Amino acid sequence: MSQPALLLAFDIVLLTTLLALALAAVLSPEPRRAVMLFIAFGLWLSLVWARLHAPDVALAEAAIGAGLGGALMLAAARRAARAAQRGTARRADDGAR
Amino acid sequence: MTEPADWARSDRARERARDLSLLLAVLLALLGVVLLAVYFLALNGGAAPRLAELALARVPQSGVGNPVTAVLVNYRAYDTLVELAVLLAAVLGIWSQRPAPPGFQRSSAVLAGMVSWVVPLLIVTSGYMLWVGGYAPGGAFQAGALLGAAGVIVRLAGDPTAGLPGEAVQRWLLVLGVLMFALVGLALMLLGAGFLTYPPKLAKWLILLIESAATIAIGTALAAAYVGGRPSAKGQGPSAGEASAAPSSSSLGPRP
Amino acid sequence: MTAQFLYGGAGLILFVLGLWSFLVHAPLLRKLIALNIMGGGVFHVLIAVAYRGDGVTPDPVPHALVLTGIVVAVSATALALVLGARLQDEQRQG
Amino acid sequence: MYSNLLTDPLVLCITLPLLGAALTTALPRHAVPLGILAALATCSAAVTLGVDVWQHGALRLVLGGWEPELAIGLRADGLAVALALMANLVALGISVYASGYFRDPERMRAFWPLWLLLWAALNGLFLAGDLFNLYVMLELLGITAAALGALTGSREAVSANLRYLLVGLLGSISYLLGVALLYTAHGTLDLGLVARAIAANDRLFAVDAAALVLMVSGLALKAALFPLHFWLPPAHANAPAPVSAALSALVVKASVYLIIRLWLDLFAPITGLAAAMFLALLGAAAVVWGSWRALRAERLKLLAAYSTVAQIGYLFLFLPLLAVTPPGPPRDNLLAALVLMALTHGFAKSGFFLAAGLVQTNAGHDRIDDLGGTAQRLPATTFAIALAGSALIGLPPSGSFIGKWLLMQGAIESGQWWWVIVVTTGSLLASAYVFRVLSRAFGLEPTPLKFVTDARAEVPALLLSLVAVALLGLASGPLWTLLALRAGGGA
Repeated sequence: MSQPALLLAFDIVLLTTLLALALAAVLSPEPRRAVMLFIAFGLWLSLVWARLHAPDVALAEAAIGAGLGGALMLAAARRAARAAQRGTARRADDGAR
Repeated sequence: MTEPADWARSDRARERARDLSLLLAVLLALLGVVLLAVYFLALNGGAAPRLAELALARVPQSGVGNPVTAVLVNYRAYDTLVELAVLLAAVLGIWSQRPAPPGFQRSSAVLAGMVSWVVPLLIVTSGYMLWVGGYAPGGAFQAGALLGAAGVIVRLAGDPTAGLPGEAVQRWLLVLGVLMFALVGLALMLLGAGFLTYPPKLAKWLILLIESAATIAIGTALAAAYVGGRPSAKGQGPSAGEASAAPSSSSLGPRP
Repeated sequence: MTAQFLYGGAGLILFVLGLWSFLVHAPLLRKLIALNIMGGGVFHVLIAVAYRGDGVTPDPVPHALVLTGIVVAVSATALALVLGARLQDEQRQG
Repeated sequence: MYSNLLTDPLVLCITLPLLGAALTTALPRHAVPLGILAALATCSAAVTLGVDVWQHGALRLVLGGWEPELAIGLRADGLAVALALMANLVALGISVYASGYFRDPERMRAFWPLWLLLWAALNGLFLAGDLFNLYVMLELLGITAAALGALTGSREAVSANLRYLLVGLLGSISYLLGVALLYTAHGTLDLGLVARAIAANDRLFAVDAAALVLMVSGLALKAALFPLHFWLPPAHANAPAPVSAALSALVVKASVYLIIRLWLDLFAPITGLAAAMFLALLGAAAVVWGSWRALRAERLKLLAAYSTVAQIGYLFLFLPLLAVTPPGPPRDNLLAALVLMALTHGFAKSGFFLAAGLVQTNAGHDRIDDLGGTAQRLPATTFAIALAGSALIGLPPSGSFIGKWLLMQGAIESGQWWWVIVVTTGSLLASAYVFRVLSRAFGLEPTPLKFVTDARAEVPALLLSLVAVALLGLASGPLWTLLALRAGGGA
């Protein structure tokens, strides 16, 4: 295979993975899983941007978009999971404490 | 959640919702095709180098070597000023809603040991990132993000304040970016150079000054956003309601 | 040009995907993920437009715009999450 | 060019509130005096800017001393200055009112910096000359508005404003995609330069049209144009009174201003009658639906919020008329009428909300059916509501009377008589909902002893309503002169 074709194939693999991650994040009903997938999406996005010669933006996206945004969402997902858990456990015992 | 008697109805409702989301999917797919076509046209519209050549040509006069930093803190510095205001607004909005929820359980010795060298490393890297942003990838945002990340790690390790100082100091750190930016800009205006128009000789140092302030503000704001509430007055005495609302049973390590 | 179209096109698909998810999913967290993916799509378009092939320095202006956009997006996300948490707390107590 | 004192107020209008926000954040104990100081300073900067533009014509400033396409431009033409002046005067009134409104010191401290940031965003939006800068301003506006709206912390307020925040984000992302397309096609972000490129290059019609649709629909969502208004009533009705006033009178107006600006300046070569007609139909639906819901509302603040939906609708009725009217005095009349209605609504609605807030704190509720005796307890406030109400209806001599008159005249002259029906229906419904409030407020009780009971709270509401009725109606002439001052380049 010639080099441009190889590069094109590489690009297509990069982008397909990106779209697959986004689709998985969007379709996942379970909060923690969705957030994990979103973080993976953000990190992959920054990888793609590095490929497009945008290292500054890639760094920022990895650190702020995926990293901090993900951490914030993860905390919220954990809280949601805990609330759901408490909802089911309430009947049996006040076990959440 | 649904009562058995409602099942039939909720089934129908669910079916309807699925139909609706399918219909929306089809419509939006159409929108996607239109957007792709339009984007193709736009790409071939003949605007090709756009601002690239001009922006790159002016870099030597901008006081920094990294073109992206030149855009951020020089050509389009005004955007960056407003953006710092956005970050400030978000933190103020968060503070207006609730006091800081309690942090996580103090982490194990191993983790604490790890934190004690990761955090200084992050802070040093942040300083390096700020400095290197003048001529290589990096800059105030990335540096600020690293500072914020250090705060997140500190909080995860059990310090509820995320290593941030008390409220009074924190408030000054938060506004440092906006304040420095606006004051430098106004000073330049009063001296006759024009708002945020750096004289070439001073550009490098003024930009470094602004970027340092912005880094601290961004780092503080990101860490404060992760804390997720107004810093409590002294130490941490979360109210009873808060304490029961979020038991500190979850930590980084496995649940007891 | 092919790469520009390919990457930008992926960004547009992300935009539409996020929009769809925003419209059909009710939970706050899913809406926020959807919005962030939409935003990521627009940023992706800008980064693709800035790309000028290997060996050529890309257009720095869109890069700076995206940097600004990323910070704005995370600020809004943080505020929305705290508002959501506030609602959840109240639901539990009330 | 750069050490020009003339353009300094342009910068000060935006930096002074930013500085004020920084200082009120850093020194929360002195938030009130610092906030008032910043409010006064900002307002004087805006007035100075108005005088400058009046004397010297439209102003333009390129920041940083770079080429205009590379840097960010600020611009102040007649339209921008007219709205900025209104916004700053209203904001000053709101500031005075707010200085005595919040009892809880914690809330007071939270209010001031957010409020000044919102103010900065408003001025920044009115005076911006750059597409991406507008995006950042929109986000600042959206975030501060939602945070302020949720300030009471009540369940309704938080959930309504969370929804508002999300909807606003959706709108701005859509706007940003439009900007990205325009940058791809035309290679610059400066409003004037993009406008020139659009006019020069009709091969890219499809791209420009797509950008127009993305940007205008994003902004219509933020401007609560029917049927995208669903988020507005709960968000505005549950906010603290000074915030409701700002949201309804100013924040929504900023998005409308931007639509008008894009429609008339940027996309002028490609906006046809059909597109204008579509927006006007939505506006007509908003007029009827909003007025109807206002009539049925049980709470005073909800009534005011629905009335905002209707009043925003009127502004869109002008678009198809402007589309078919060639440049000349009739078109100037239409444009002036449009701005006059926007200004009147700004003053009247803020006065209305401030007064409603007083009624609420005084009576402990704002249920319209139980307002009996308000006229006796709060005569000045009731008078303010009556004045603001008459401006909302469009009674003479209010500014909206002239606005509606010219709107109907334009509609008949351009053969689009059906808008007259919409305007009359809206006005009739408006008089019904205003008189419903007033008839409850005036019970059969003895006349009051004191006209004004709490000056700091009542006078701003009264003055704002008075401006809407008297000043804008009787002395609207200068507006024509002001609006004739257009910026070079774009239009």
